[in-house]
Amino acid sequence: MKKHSEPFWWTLFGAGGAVSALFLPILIFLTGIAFPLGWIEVPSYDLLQKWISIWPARILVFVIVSLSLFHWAHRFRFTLYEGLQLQNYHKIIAIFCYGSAIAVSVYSFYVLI
Amino acid sequence: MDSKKYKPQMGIFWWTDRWSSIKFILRELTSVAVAVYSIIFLFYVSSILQGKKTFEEFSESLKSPAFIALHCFILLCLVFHSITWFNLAPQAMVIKLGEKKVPGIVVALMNYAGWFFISLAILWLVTNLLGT
Amino acid sequence: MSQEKITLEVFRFRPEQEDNPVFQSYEVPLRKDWVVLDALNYIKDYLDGTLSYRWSCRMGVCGSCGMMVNGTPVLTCATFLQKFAPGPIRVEPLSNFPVVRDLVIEMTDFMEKLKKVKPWIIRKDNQEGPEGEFIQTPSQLADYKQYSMCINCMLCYSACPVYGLEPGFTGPAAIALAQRYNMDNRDEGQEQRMELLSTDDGIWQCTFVGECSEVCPKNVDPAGAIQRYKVAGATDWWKSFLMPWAKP
Amino acid sequence: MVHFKSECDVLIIGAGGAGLRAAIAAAEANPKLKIGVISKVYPMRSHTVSAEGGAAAVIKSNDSTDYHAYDTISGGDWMSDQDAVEFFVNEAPKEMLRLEHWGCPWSRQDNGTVAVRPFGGMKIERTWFAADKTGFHMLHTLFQHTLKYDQIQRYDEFFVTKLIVDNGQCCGAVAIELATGKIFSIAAKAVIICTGGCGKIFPYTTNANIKTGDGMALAYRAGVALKDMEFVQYHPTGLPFTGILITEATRSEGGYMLNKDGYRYLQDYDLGKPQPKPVLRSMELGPRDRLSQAFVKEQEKGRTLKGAYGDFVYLDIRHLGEKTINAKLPFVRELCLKYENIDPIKEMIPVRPVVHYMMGGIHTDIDGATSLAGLYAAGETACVSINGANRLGSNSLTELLVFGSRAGKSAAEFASRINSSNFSIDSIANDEIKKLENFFVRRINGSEKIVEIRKEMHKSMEEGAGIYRSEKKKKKSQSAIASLQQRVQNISISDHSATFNTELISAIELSYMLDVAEAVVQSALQRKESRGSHQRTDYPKRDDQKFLSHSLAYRKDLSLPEIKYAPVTITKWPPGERVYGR
Repeated sequence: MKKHSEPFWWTLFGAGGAVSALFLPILIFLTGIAFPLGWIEVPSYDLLQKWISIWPARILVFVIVSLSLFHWAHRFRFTLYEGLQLQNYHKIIAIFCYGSAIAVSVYSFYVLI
Repeated sequence: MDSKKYKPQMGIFWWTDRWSSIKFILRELTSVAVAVYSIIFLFYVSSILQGKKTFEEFSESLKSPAFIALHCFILLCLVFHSITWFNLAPQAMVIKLGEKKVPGIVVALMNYAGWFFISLAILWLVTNLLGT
Repeated sequence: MSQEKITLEVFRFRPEQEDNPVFQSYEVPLRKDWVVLDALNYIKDYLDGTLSYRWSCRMGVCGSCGMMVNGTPVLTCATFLQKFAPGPIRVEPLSNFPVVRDLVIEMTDFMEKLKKVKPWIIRKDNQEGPEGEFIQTPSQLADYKQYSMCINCMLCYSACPVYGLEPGFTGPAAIALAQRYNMDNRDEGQEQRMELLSTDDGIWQCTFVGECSEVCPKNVDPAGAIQRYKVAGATDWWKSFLMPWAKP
Repeated sequence: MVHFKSECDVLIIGAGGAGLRAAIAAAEANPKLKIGVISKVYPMRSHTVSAEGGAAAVIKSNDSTDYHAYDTISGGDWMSDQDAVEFFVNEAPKEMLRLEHWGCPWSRQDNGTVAVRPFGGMKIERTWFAADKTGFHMLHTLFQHTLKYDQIQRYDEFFVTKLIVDNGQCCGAVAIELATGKIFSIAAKAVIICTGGCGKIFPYTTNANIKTGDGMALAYRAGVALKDMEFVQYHPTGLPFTGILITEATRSEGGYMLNKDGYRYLQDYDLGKPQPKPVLRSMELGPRDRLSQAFVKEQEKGRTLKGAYGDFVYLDIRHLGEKTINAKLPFVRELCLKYENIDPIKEMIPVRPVVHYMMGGIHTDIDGATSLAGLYAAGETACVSINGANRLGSNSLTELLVFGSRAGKSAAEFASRINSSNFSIDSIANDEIKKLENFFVRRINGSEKIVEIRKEMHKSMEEGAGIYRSEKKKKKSQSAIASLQQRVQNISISDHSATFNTELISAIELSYMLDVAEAVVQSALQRKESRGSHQRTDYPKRDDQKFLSHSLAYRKDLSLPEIKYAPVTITKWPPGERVYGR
């Protein structure tokens, strides 16, 4: 079968879509709204530190962050093609989208692991 | 010799013509919210890793009204993302139990249930394990 | 007795007369049991014999009378006038296709795409099949039945912005048809079709706008067919990536 | 006007079920032949698509081809040629299996074998079905299968105006390409006409707009006889305004026909006694002609209902329940909801007899060959004849496979025998082009409107060639049609463009319809007996002494068609009484 990169990006997009749909709303509700407004008490720093020091937690964070980014990269790429009719620049757009996702993922890998 | 044909062109803002296309573009643009928040979340976690001081400073800055407003907006986008994502799931996922096809609504409900339990688990973790 | 009337604003394009389309208004009787197609036939018979459009069965199965009515692709034989009262009703040719004349669109591109996906039973041994019938249980029939209901009316192409922007895109009906054969237990051509459809013009261009399934008069759900195709395509890809030695 | 040229070995006119089946058969008979398929609509728009109920073929062990033959012959009131019927019933299962192998989604039994349902006039259930969209699935399966053959070349949306006949042989056709208005001559070694019937000569019909008898008229004009044209099948259950067909499967699943008093009136017409469950060859499962005739009798007794589009009775399927209706009759429900705004689960369906099928057609032999060398015909447009005086429900879909295939094979063999075409096609084509050109020019002065002539034709066909006929009414229709033939010469066409000129096509179709209508009326006038679908109030009995024979209508240029007769072939089943419900 002819090798084609599209299935690879689409898998990451799909996985990212699912992960972000499942995890991100509650996370943003906590870190972005409930904690800052004091609706829910922020766990102590020590506890958070303890949590994040365990490997599975860090891997989970990495997975959520990087897959979400790939979800964005793929979707945004097609939004630019269609919404703004930039199909002619498809190479540059693809490099920009997936490139950014890869770059931030590498950075998060460095930070977390 | 062939007679000429009229070739309609789609305008650059074609998606403003119909409510369904606007909804489509909005759905696609939620991916920006996903990316923005995943980066914020990455900073949040990395601030924990960088020490108590950094974390507290970062937490403090999140209290600014601008940040809260931004987060509210992103939350709205993310909820829209989750709902549209789960609603489309049954079309892509056809599950068969033996001879029978699982109805689409069941597949969608399974997704919603997953969303609900993950959210509840995280909430429970944060509130009940507080201080232990 | 004075009769209720409704106005139709009909898209006219006569290549021998004009460079750009115009709209022409016609007033027709508004009858309870009349569909948009009945109104067009009334115009053709009594008001203007030069109006051109396609139609045939008037029972929603031949697929020839698809048009844009007030901006939405519909079968005009299945769309009551009453729904749009007091009007006016705007009738245009299906969007995303070149227009030959008036409400008649050019559909050779669509016909080529149908052929491209090899919509026939492919057997690996090239033999036609068993002596008697193939065994196919009602459940196996149900696996593909929905995708076999397509009447080729092309409303889905007209609702698909991807097709509008990238005319090379194989498009909803043709991909659903490929899926119809893929999911038929008598067929063994999945591999051949996957190869055809994993190219640049195939399944990966679809961004799941979902409008194709919304407008489909026969509930074929081409959008779903394409997503399922993508899942299968991605699975094949990872299989051949992770286990290149294993024949799919 | 410029003359465009194209050529192929076998040219098939019409791309419905019969045409596509013929194309495949021809391609398989000789893969070297170039097969042309010409149609005024894209193949999947053909009217085969509208057939609902199913296709008959013996497959179950309790059935036999003799039973199928007997049902067909008695259904046809002994007018069928029995050698053709025997060939037909033997080929039917093979053809149906072939279609199964090509992917047709036949409805199945739990064990995965093909399911069958009963149909009107059948001794044993043998109708294969794909829910209630059998024709749709068959047509799409055939069409998709033809895409496999590169030697099949289609001329989509080409309208044939004339058969080219030279030296006593059919050697092509002249056609207009709709999209451009270009006129083509297409040379061929053999031509097969598969253009379907001509229900559109009547006002209320299940037939699509395209069914204007084009092929019948083309052959008729080329000197070939139209056979048994007086036999016109009314389907007892059409929707009143649109004529949309409500399939016989509603009755085989157990639907009731009720008059205005809610009474199952068929019991009064020698069709058996009402039972709660459907009984084969009885009551609602009687043959179509008898059911349509019973409607007229009820109407005369004032026991039908009055509606905006004439009288009607009810078809009641409410007692079948939502589950059965959704599983076995989904299209019926969809049609009622979308076109009549009623839900058959809760309401009764208003129905009336509507013209459905032409038993008659182009006179062919068992190979599909006509009297003109090189010209073949199959499907509804042809008359082999297996349908006799009344077609058995669900034989027509099978017929187009069996005889489509047979005609395709015969035509391919004929074409393979001919070395090169030594015909003066060009001069004949040029004549036709001049004629068309003339038509284009002269139309400006025309004063007759298409719609008026069409309406008058409808009126006189309904009056003179309806379910019950008489000498007086027929004579009136005959002169009406003759005068319309004159008037159509002076038709006015307002559309002057070459691009997709549907008005021009309608005008030519109208002239085709008048030719066919003339043959129907004349054949009916001369058959002084009642048989099957041909019922005369002035001759109410069947007359085997004088009329156990096929009528053959030959076109005459300036006078009425000439009717000749040919014997009916009887092999095993001597004419008997048609018995239903006892």
